Amino acid sequence: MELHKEKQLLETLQGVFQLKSGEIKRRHRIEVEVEKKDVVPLLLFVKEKLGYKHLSHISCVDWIEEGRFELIYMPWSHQEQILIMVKVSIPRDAAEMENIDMIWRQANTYQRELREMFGIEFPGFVGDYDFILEDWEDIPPMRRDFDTEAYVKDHYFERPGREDAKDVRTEIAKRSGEQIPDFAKKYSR
Amino acid sequence: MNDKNSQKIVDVIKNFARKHSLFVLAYGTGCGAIEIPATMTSRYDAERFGIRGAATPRQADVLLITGYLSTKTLKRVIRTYEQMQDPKYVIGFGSCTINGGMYWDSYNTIKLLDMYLPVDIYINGCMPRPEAVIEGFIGLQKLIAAGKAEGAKKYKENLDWYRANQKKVIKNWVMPDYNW
Amino acid sequence: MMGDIWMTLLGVLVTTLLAFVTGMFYMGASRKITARVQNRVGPPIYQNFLDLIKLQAKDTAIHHGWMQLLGPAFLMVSAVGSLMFIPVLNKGLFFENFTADGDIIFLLYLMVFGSLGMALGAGQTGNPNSAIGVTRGLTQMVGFEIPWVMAIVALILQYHTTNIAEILEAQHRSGVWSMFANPYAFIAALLAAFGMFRYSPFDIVGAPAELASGPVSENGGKFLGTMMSSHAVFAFVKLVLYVDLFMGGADNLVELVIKTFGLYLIPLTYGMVNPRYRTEQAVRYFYGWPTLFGIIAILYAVFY
Amino acid sequence: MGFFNLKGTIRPLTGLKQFGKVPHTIEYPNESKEAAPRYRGFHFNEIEACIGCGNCSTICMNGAIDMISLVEVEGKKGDSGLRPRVDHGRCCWCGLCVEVCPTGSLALTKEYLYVSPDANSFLWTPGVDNPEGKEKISFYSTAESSLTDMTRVPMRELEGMERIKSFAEVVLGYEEEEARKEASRCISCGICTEVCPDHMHIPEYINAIAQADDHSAIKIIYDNNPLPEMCGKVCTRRCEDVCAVQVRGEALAIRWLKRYATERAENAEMIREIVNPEIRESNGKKVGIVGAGPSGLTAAYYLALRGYDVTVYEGRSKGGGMTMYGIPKYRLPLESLEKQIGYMERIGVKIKFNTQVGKDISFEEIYQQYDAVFLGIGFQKGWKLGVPNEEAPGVQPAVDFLVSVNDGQEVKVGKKVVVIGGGNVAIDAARVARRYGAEVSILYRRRVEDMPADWEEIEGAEDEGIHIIAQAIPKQIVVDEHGKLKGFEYIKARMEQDERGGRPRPVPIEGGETFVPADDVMVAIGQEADYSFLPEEFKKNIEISRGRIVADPVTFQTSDPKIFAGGDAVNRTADAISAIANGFNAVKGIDKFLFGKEK
Amino acid sequence: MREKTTTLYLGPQHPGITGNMMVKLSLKGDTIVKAKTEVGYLHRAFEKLLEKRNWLQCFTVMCRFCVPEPDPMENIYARAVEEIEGREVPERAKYIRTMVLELARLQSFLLWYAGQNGSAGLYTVPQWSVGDRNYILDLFEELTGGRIYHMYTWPGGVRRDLPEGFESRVLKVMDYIEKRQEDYDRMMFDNSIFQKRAQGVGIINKEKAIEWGVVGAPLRACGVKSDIRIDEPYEIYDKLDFIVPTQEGADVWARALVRRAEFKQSISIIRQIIDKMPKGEIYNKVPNPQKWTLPKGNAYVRAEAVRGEIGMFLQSDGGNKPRRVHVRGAAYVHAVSLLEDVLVGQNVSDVSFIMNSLGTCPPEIER
Repeated sequence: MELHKEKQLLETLQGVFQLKSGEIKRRHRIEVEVEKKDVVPLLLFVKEKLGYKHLSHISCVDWIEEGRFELIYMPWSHQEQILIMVKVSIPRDAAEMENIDMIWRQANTYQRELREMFGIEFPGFVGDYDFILEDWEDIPPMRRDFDTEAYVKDHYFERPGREDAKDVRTEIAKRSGEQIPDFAKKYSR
Repeated sequence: MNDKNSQKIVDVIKNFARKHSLFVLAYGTGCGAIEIPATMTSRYDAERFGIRGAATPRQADVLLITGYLSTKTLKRVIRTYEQMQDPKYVIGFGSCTINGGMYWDSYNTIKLLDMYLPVDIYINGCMPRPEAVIEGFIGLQKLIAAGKAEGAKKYKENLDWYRANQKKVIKNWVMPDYNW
Repeated sequence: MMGDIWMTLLGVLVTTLLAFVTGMFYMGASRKITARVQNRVGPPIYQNFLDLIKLQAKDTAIHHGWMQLLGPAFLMVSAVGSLMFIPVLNKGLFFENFTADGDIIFLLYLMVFGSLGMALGAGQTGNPNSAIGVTRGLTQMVGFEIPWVMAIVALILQYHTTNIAEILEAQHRSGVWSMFANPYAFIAALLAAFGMFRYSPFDIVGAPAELASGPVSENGGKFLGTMMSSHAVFAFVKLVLYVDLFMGGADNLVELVIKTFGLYLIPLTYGMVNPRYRTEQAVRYFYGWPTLFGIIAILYAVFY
Repeated sequence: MGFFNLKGTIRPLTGLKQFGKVPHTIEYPNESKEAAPRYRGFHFNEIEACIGCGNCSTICMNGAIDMISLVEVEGKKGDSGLRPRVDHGRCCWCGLCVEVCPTGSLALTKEYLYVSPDANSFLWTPGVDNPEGKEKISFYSTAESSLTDMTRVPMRELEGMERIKSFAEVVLGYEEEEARKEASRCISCGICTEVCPDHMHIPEYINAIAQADDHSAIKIIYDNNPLPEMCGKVCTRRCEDVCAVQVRGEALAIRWLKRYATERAENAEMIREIVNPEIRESNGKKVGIVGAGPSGLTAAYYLALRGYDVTVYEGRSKGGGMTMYGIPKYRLPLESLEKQIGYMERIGVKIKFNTQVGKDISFEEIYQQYDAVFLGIGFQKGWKLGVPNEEAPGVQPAVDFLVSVNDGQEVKVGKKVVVIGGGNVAIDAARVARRYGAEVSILYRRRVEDMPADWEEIEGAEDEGIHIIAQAIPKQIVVDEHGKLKGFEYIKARMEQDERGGRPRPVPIEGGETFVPADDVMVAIGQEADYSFLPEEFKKNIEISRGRIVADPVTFQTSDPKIFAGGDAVNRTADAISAIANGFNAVKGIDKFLFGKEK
Repeated sequence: MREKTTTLYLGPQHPGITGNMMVKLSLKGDTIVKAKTEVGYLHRAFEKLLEKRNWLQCFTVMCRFCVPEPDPMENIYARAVEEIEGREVPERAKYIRTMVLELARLQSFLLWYAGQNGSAGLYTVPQWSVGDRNYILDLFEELTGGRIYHMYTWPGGVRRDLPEGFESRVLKVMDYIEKRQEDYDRMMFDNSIFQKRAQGVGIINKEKAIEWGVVGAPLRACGVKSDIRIDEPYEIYDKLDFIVPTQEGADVWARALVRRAEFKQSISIIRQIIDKMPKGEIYNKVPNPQKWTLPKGNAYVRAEAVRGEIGMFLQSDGGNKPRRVHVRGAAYVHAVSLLEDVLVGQNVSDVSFIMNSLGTCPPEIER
């Protein structure tokens, strides 16, 4: 009984679409991964046919090592009480994704943010470029290769008076004459 | 009367009135703004000290910077500050105004408020309790009574320096000149 | 002759000062009372004086034109001017001023004059908040003027005079205050007074939550100070006018204070417990019950 | 709504009744409500209790806490001498610094008021700048609530009665899971490294273990210790005495973690693959080393890595010195030593076993043959007790007993054995004797808690049924008329406080003579070096004081510039890790001596 | 009527704006013909910062996401971490957490009372309700050591156990607040002027609400019975007895009624919790925070705040820091595009009124 509805939904989706993976995470949650071309049909299908009317969230993860962005769409059904996490990977450079703000109006806001923070373009999508940031010139800040600390050092001031801070580990090493080899340093805190 | 440390009797009266009538600009620039209602309302009632809200910068005496300032807000805050009329005071509220606070490595907030605006007094805390806020106002009152709250004068005198700092973070500078 | 002028000037000065001080203390008291209702201590009763000194001590380094400078002055002139034509006490010596010529219709114009000057001044600041505030103010004025004028017309009809002093006189002669002689007129005027004092629910003009502070948005420092003092005087003017018209005036200062303050409490307390109307709701309100009472008052005056 | 909403007009007016109520305003500053008993206000740090581990500074995500030196505080062992200073322009009063403080010295107080026109005045040191904060402490951590894990992952061991059946290793070592868990308790302060004679990179290799990177851990360990597996099993681990966690809880099992890491390399070849050290090209210099003990081997290993041609002379058949022959096999199995020595040989260290200097090869020859000589001869001769009848058969130094057992010689152990002494050697001898089926008693002058042996060893001995007689001053060895050993007589003692402030001294109780029967008496009250191999002229050249070779504490050069020395024969602490440290430092000394500078 | 429109900038410095954001209004007379929101004044780049903080350090940041109601954020972070790691939470901790959530709801409701009335010009209720809110904050201070930023609910449980006699003090405050509710009722719900202001204003009908992803009280005010606490019960909500109030009006008034009913429900929930509170552990301790790693995986966890559904997407890459934390605030949907749409055709006087009823909270939008 427990996960009956979830199982049924997963089976339905598997029947209609080619899922790269599908998993019941727990009650109220299933996670599927699809190809980019299947995203819009799948979202339309769950919304129109299955009643997943409420778009809870759109998130994005930057897997910089693998050169891809992972977008996660999360529609929720008020009736079924299941949230589907639809994962899709898109290449990181020249990132582009289909616009879905005609399916869900609030996707507009999410897409504005994704465009600004990750630099993902949504062709055919209308919305101001400046959303949260103003006159931003650097790379989109939520990308993992954007180094916020370096940016802070470049642009802002730091209050002086803290230069006498010492690191406990190096202080002790200095006192005892210990030489920490370079390869060990990455394991220092 | 030539003694610089003693104030003229007129100044004493003026400063006494200033000290007991602080109009605070209602501008919640950061999360510290949540303790302002608590300070202003019945439980702590800052109006006992003549502290009350002012809706527009023209009427305000005190600009509370309630915490962090994003660069986008900084631009508006500078504009707001410059619209205020002398004598005007700035209170830095919480850790973030002193040295960045918990946003010390954020790319979008300024760290040292006194590089951009002249701060008369800082209140420590994250966020400061209403008692601390009142304590801050009392501190400001003391400064005013002593005639030492001269942030606005400092700002006018070092305008170039402040401008240079401000322009360092605000890229698109379209603002009228400050000429009073 | 010279002595008369000096005497008159002294009278003007003393009256204005009285109006100002009383008005300021009333405002202070109102803040204190409001505070108590709101479960808090509130500022000292003389707080407004401190505010005023502070505002006057503030720099006013910028203005948007002569009209803005004149606005508060207009308001002040209108307030003091109105005061001159209203008998403060029934048998006052100093405070008679020009009350002999206190024509109520003239007074109506004089009182509006200040608001219009204010409006022009605010209009020149170029602040959209001020502009919208002014529009609202004028709209609302049109609203409360109707029952107010109706009430006055009723009085005029009832006592067959437009002179305030004579209306006062008539009340004394009959021994019945007009608020009992024509209660409908009093109610209509009182309801209109809610609008006149601009406390809630009719404070949309300067509603901070929508318009910053409306017409005064751009006015700080001395402007605001002047406005504050003229408001104090104006409040006193209105209160005395009500007392004169409907409550038979006052024989001495104590009676005056009791009557005016009692009257003052009505819009104040009503304002404390009510949110504000939107402009059109306010106007609709004034065209409702108050106007109805106004009509009844006129009919009553005519047929009684 | 209707025509006229009477209720809607009148009801709000009833709210005016609040006018009559007393305002609930707190008229601060005339009256003030005290902050809650748990309030998170400004910091307070008890300067004396703080050990300057810097964990607060690490956890602070605002970078608000700096560790700074203070005039009042001097660094010592187990105390970095640094104290936290808080930048209140950064602090967010989350109190995580309190939650992770291992000593509990850092706390938050009820104080929350600080107003100043000076932006630079928000940087202050808790405890120093607010000494009054002590009375106002509100938010503190207890050992239970602390985020520092105070309990050690228990080490699995053989059962006491199971142990005495064989020489199988008692300690079983951590499983991977356990090791990760234990390693993750480390707060990486590094205070331990100072007391380690060898200054091993403890936080770094523990971190590597915690991150499941055992190979890196091994690599880091071998950076300055070529015999880590031996250390991982028998080290005196002074590091654990100063561990920051030990202040309120159980110290990190640093030794066991090292043991875990080194055991990941199963054989000598694997060690070589993992460590994969950089061996410099031969520099043409030759160094001779006397004694394949820890100090000798260490010197040999690092000299070899630096391109020296190294030869070690060892009188016995196996390497390891006293760690091989002095430590019983249930603590340090043969394989683990052989593995490490095998690895050294792979690196290029030549070891000549069964070559006793002074007998098989003369010291002069070595002296002439090599550019520098390192003496790692150790302490091998047991001290005499100095009581009557010490020459009786059955009385022997415990060291000799251990050596013969470890050398695989046949030993005969009587039914009742008395071991005299309280050090590790005494316990070792006792436990070995126990494994031969004897009933063993240990006699010690002072109290049990004063015994210099490891407490684990003492507990282990008690588990195995060894009887410890404390506060017993040896009087004499009792023999029968044939000179055959009968037993041992001691005097019961009471402890008396030393007037000069030293540790309590045992004072004999009058009439407290007691006799214990014994078939064997082993004396383990200390050892000394045997310099008989040294020719007379060297004995003159090399300064020897109180039985120890005098060597430079940094370079370990003796008064003969060509001769370096290390190990037990040089330093007073007399443990393996000190010996390793001597060897490691002597390498630098030799480098300096031969090339004028360290390479 | 004139064709020319006036442009009015509401904010960022404006007493009527909740928080720090801007609405650019085009007006025809008093009627809004176009509204454009501008946010980003409070962008602190939390989600970027969280990528640099380890799992435990992150928890202290959570409460800063939305200042008026910080606890649900702490809660969803804790639950997301627990879901990824599979960490069990002791029963008592769950009860305490739920109590904290409900107390947070109460104080947030009181703030909402203040905002809703303040924007309507009824300044007495804010003075009362924000003053009364201090009593709840005092409870929080006693329990957590902080007035606003509690930093109390953390992965594995809660930070400290209830102080001695805390339950009775909670109950006392509940009684007080319940009594005060009558006072608010007098001024607000029984007030004919307030009713006139609120009725028929800011209507979001049912179809539109679902279409636009409206959540929380605005959704319930148009008759949809949706509440995360019931739909997807977390902590111990499935063991509690409470109803989800709905209304049909779909306007500001209906939302106010829904919130009023919820306010009462929260008081009753807190009483139930105190009644049922079990004894036992409060904390399943996490390992040394420096070395605490989570397995690779993700979780999306939601909770019901006063403003509506809030959610947190948490992605772990197996390290000791999050790969991505993404917060979905209720205001994110309400106060940007929906607000632009709702405001059209409304009176300019009602902007702040409507914003308050939609639960606008700019720090949550920009993070």
